[in-house]
Amino acid sequence: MTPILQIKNITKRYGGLTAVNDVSFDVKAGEILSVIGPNGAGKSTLFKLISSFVPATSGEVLFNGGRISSLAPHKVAQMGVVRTFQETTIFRSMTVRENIIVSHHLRSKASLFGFFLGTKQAKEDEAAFASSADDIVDFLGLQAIRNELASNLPQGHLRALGMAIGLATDPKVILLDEPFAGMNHDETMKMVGLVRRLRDERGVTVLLVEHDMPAVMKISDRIVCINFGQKIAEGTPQEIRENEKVIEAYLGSEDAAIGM
Amino acid sequence: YAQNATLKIGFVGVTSGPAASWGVSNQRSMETRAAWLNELGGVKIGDKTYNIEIVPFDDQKDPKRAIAGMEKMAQDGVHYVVGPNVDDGAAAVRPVAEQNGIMYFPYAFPKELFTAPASNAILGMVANYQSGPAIYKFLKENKGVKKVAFVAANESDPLSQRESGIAAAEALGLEVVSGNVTYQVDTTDFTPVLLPVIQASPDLLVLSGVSPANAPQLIRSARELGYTGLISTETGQDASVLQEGAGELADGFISVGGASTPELASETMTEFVDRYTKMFGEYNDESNTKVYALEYILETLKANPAAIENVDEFKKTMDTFEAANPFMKGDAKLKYVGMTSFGQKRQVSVPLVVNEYKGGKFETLFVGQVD
Amino acid sequence: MTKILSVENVELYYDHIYALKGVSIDVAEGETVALIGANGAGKSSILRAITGLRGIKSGQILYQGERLDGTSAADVVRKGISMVPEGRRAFPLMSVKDNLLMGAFTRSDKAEIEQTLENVLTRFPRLRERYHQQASTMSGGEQQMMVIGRALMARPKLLLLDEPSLGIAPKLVQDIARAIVAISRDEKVSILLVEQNSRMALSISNRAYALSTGSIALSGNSKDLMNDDRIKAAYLGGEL
Amino acid sequence: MIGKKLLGFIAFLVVVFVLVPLFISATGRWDFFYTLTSVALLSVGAAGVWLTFYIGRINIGQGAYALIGGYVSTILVTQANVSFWLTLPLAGLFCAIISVAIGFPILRLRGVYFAMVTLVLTEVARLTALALPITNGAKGITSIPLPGELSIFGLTIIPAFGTLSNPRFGFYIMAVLLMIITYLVLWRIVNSRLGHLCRSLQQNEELSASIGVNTAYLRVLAYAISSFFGGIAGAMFASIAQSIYPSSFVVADSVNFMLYCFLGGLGYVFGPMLGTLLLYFGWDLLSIAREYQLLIYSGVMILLMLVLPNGVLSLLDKKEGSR
Amino acid sequence: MEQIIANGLYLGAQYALIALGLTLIFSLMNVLNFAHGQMYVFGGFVTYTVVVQLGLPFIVGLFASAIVLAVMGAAIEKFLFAPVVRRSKRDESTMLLAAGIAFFLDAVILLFFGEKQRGVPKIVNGVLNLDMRIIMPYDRILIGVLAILLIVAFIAFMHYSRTGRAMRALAQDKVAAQLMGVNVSRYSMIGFALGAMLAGLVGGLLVTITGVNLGMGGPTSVKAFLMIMIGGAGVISGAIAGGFILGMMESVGLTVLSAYGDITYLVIFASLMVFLAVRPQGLMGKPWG
Ligand SMILES: Nc1ncnc2c1ncn2[C@@H]1O[C@H](COP(=O)(O)OP(=O)(O)OP(=O)(O)O)[C@@H](O)[C@H]1O
Ligand SMILES: Nc1ncnc2c1ncn2[C@@H]1O[C@H](COP(=O)(O)OP(=O)(O)OP(=O)(O)O)[C@@H](O)[C@H]1O
Ligand SMILES: [Mg+2]
Ligand SMILES: [Mg+2]
Repeated sequence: MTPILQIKNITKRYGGLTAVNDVSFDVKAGEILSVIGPNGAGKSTLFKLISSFVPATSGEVLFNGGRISSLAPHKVAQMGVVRTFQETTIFRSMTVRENIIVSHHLRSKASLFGFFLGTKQAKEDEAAFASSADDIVDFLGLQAIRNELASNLPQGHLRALGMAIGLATDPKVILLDEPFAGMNHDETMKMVGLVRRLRDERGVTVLLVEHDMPAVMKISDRIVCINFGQKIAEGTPQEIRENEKVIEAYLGSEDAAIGM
Repeated sequence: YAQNATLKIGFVGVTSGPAASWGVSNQRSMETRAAWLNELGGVKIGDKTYNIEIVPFDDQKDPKRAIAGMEKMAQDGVHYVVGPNVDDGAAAVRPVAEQNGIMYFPYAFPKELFTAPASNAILGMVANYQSGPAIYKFLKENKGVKKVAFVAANESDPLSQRESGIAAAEALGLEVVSGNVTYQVDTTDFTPVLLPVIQASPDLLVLSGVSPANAPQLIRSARELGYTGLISTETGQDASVLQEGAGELADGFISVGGASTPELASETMTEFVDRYTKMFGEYNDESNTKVYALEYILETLKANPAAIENVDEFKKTMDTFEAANPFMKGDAKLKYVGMTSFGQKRQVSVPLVVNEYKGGKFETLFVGQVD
Repeated sequence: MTKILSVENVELYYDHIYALKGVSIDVAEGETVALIGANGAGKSSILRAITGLRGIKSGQILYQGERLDGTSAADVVRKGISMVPEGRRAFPLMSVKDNLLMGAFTRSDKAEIEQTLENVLTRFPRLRERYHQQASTMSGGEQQMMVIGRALMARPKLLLLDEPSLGIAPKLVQDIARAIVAISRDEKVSILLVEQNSRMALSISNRAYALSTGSIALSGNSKDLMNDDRIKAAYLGGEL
Repeated sequence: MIGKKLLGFIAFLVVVFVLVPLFISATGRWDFFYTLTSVALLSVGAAGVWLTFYIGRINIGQGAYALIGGYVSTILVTQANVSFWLTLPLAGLFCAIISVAIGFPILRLRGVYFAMVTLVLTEVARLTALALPITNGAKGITSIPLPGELSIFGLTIIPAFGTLSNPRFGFYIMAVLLMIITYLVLWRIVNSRLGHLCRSLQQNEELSASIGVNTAYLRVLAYAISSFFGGIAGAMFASIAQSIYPSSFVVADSVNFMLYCFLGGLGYVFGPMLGTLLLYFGWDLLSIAREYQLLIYSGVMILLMLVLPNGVLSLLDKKEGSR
Repeated sequence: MEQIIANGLYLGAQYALIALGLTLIFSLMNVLNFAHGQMYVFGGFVTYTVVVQLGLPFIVGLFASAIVLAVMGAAIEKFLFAPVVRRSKRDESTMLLAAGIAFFLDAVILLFFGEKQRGVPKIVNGVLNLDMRIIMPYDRILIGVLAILLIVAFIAFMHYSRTGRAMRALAQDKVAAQLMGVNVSRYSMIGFALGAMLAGLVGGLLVTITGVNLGMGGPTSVKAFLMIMIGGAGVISGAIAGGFILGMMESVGLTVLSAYGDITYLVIFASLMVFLAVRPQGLMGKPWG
């Protein structure tokens, strides 16, 4: 079967600096693939390219064999490729539940005007969104804070909410940018479990960027490591852990220690 | 004089914000005159004596506000209002004025305000399409003017005054060498504005509807560009402003003024100027014309006391009304005119005094009459 | 050795986020102390608390024996504490020169400033080459050196470094590490070094604290910690 | 909950359609009719500005659309003698269309940049009106006939204003009606999905794109609706003044529309309505202060800003956390 | 042709000076100072009062304007903007404040200085006339030169003085600036004062040529906004570029387009809108910070 995502020689330049440099890899349907690399390596940029939030300088991204780079972001989202943000990005002055409900936009059958008039269809949609939102709340264990204003949430919860927003769009592929950042160990492990269930129960393919090695090693089927915009390694957690290049680039090399 | 009844006269115009100068001199001349009359014991109309009370309303040069102002006047039972100061305001208040039987004296020139069916507006000064031709004619005959150029601010009133000015000039067989150069009111340097105009080498440069603020700068730039011909305008100007703004470069500048040049001003006028200056610190020559409206209202009411509550009476009286003009020497008369321009008497007959600026003050060039 | 800085069970909040849960650390005169921990552990928060960029909820901070908490950031600098903030924060539209001079903002004596400037330029020859270049056009490594130099321009007694290796190529990381060592040796400054690259941090510091979600998990002599399995594990995929 | 809202609404209707007229005829303050008419119409325009704020844009261009709307209606009435009541929606529509054309490029701008472009737009509108022949340039268009009667299948819905003993009352009723409809629409938008999406746009355009919202389309839509409101407000004013000039709506008006929103509170649907009422009436009441009118007026405005930086309605927040 | 350029330069110089103050304030506190034009007018009236009413030399008037406006600016920042910026949910809210201040100054100016146009007599007489190719009165040249000198002085100040550096730092990165020991609130105030002072100085300079009246405030603000939008808000070089560009556009536009009647400014404004639509962040691109 063809991979659900194919990244082909994608490159992104910002003026002089090349944030992503000729990166290629495939993502199989239903796998969890992590992208690791030092700060500034180009991970987030890579995600922006896949979700076509920024136009690629060269190269392309295929989704189920069809080209999605150079489509408008909302189009890509409609097709089912949805990203969450590195900085905890949520609608700050909405409650958790409102955040999730509004994010159901893509599922609405009624037109905007229909919603304005409050047609039957619109009412049905709203009802559907509400119940689905509650499912997501339960799924992520956010019941306690469903009616909190998002701006009042602690870091960990913001991450979860960010994912909830992603889920609400009913994605086929979800790109999570540092979903565990700012979470303590237990939170992280809980989240790891959720991401797994996301894949197992909802059949969502997961791509994630993360600095938290333990989590990455635990969760990933495969790992891609990039440095200075280039892919330097790809493989199972085991392979990556032993890969010299990775240790050199990301984990600080031995002689850096001995050097003094 | 407590026992006197009070007669309310309204003023609706702009007395604050950027355009304040339009209305301030207006309101102040009314207040000066009112205070003066009250001090003399009030005004005897019919068998009653009244203290004059001025009811001002600041419309911020916004026609929508002007309507509200007129409504307020109607509310306060005011039947005689001075203002508004600009075309759009004057046009906007018309429905209200006619609805509520209010006579008003706008300082705006659109003819439809004064021609039938309109009947409540009275032009409080000489319109540029009346003074213009007179001035051009005079200059054509006495100064040999052949080629005329017009400049105007990029605003309603000046532009429409320019159009009528051009028409008048052409009617006189003058050649209009430049007629479509405009400037923004906030222009800080008129050299680029005037450059093309001067290059058309006219021998008369008309500043259509120029505000006292812009006049000195325009004159100055024109002269500095080496222009030697005549410069004139049909709007009232202020000598001290010209003095400060353009100095001797303003000499020879021709403008329309009220009756306060030494040759014409009566004692009453000189005293009025003194009182005004005492009350508000500084006189404003624009008031020379603006002092008249109130005078006309009161004199006409004296002539027909019934008009106090009923403007139809006022209208009747207008056709025959005549009274002495206190502000001018000699036997000048206050009467209503405008037959030629409007087909009905809907204009106060202020002398068409054409002044020439010289060394800090105005000298009368000639005095005309509007009929 | 006398303490130059001691942070005593400090608690710090960001609105609802409980970032520091009673942290205590101290730095002695002339010593280099490392502070390691994962993203969001609270490392930067500690520095923000010290420099007064962020008020603390409870606890206290002592600098040379006197209360420091509650002092405004500007005054903290005057007291002799300089910080190299997270993510460099060079002044992008200023030349290297101006960036460095900003570092000496709190000082007035021209001659002495010139002197320090000279020292910094000799320490980082790269900056002399780029003296008039606009900061934003320099590579991350160069910028990092520049902001360290900028901090030195204030002639601090205590230098706070927040992740100087962040987003920097391994080779450059070594240069910077050397620079830090040299600085603590020549300038007689005490250094509090926050790092993700724990290996580097441990190798150049005397003592170290490991921070985990807002509280100290481990502390001790750097050499020992270096060989501590838990530390190893934590950063190569074990668990803390 | 709904019941409470409904009661409030009915109460409002009673006030504006019964109590206010009664009060006026009782006290004989007939001038209030026009004052309230202006407030109603201005708050219609302000509602539009508020909607653009709602998608996170500072709109200082509403005066332009009011002017355009005024001219469209006037020209249709005077030159094609279309019924005024028909020109009202047409004026709005025309503005909406124009605003789509203008909006597409400029809505990409944010913050002060958008604010400034819209400010310039007001000036452009004025200068265009001065330059075009159809607008009769500087002379403006005067002696516009009062609205004629509106009848469907012979039965009269609105009598010809010319025949009314008191057109002011007619205009009052129409203006208030417009205002109510406008705010119902606004309220509906805000409380329907459309509004939620607008808010999502205001809070984070990137994120709303990532949940599949066509942000560009939504922005233009909101802006078009906003301009529609501006257009009809302008049309009504032109017909009340029975005249229109290029200077009928200027930069000052655009700024005022914006101020009404700020003063009322950007976070509240009825903010602009209250803001308009306060500022407009405030000015009228202060006319007793004569030459100090503007001084006091602006002084109070500054004080309000210091005490309630988030608008008058933010007083409510202290009590219940209402939005 | 030369004439057009000369006019453009003269206009540009004074415009740039106005825009500089505005952009400085904007870059430091992200406040769009609606009252900038009124400050400019106020400065003009102060100079007028000192020179014409009190009969003191022109230069004294200039200094008076500078000082009065600087003090006014400082006060406005400290007591009005700073608190509101601190407490309001959305930073646009400062716009209401700024507009309020603009109205307030309008009122104050009317009460203090009256409704009339004011002007200071020419400080130097005579006109430079290169056989009708360039005609420039000497006082205009003098003012133009002074304006350019002021611009240069300002740039020098921002680049080489300690205070100037601090303000640039503040505009580029508040936190980092604090870490260098810069007292944010103090320098925001200084910045605002400086911006207001510039406005006042231009007013003082132009009162000898253009004169001043309270009507000029609002339109001047709008023009100043245009300039910083053209150049890129918050960027000094942008403000200067914007000023000179607008000056040139007016000078050229008025000459070239005058043939086509009243559309000169329509064309200028419309083309500016188009320009901003295609280049949203203005010429000099990235705003500070
Ligand atoms: N809009 C932009 N303009 C210029 N350069 C950019 C832009 N966005 C990112 N970059 C540069 O591209 C490089 C990669 O950035 P990116 O955010 O992808 O790194 P990352 O791998 O996500 O780092 P981190 O782990 O810190 O998130 C960095 O050097 C960054 O400075
Ligand atoms: N300005 C802020 N507002 C809200 N939360 C914040 C803010 N700054 C930090 N936090 C949160 O406080 C916690 C500690 O942040 P801090 O920056 O100290 O972590 P850190 O150890 O420096 O992480 P990193 O290694 O990524 O710099 C994190 O959960 C972070 O999300
Ligand atoms: Mg990233
Ligand atoms: Mg940190």
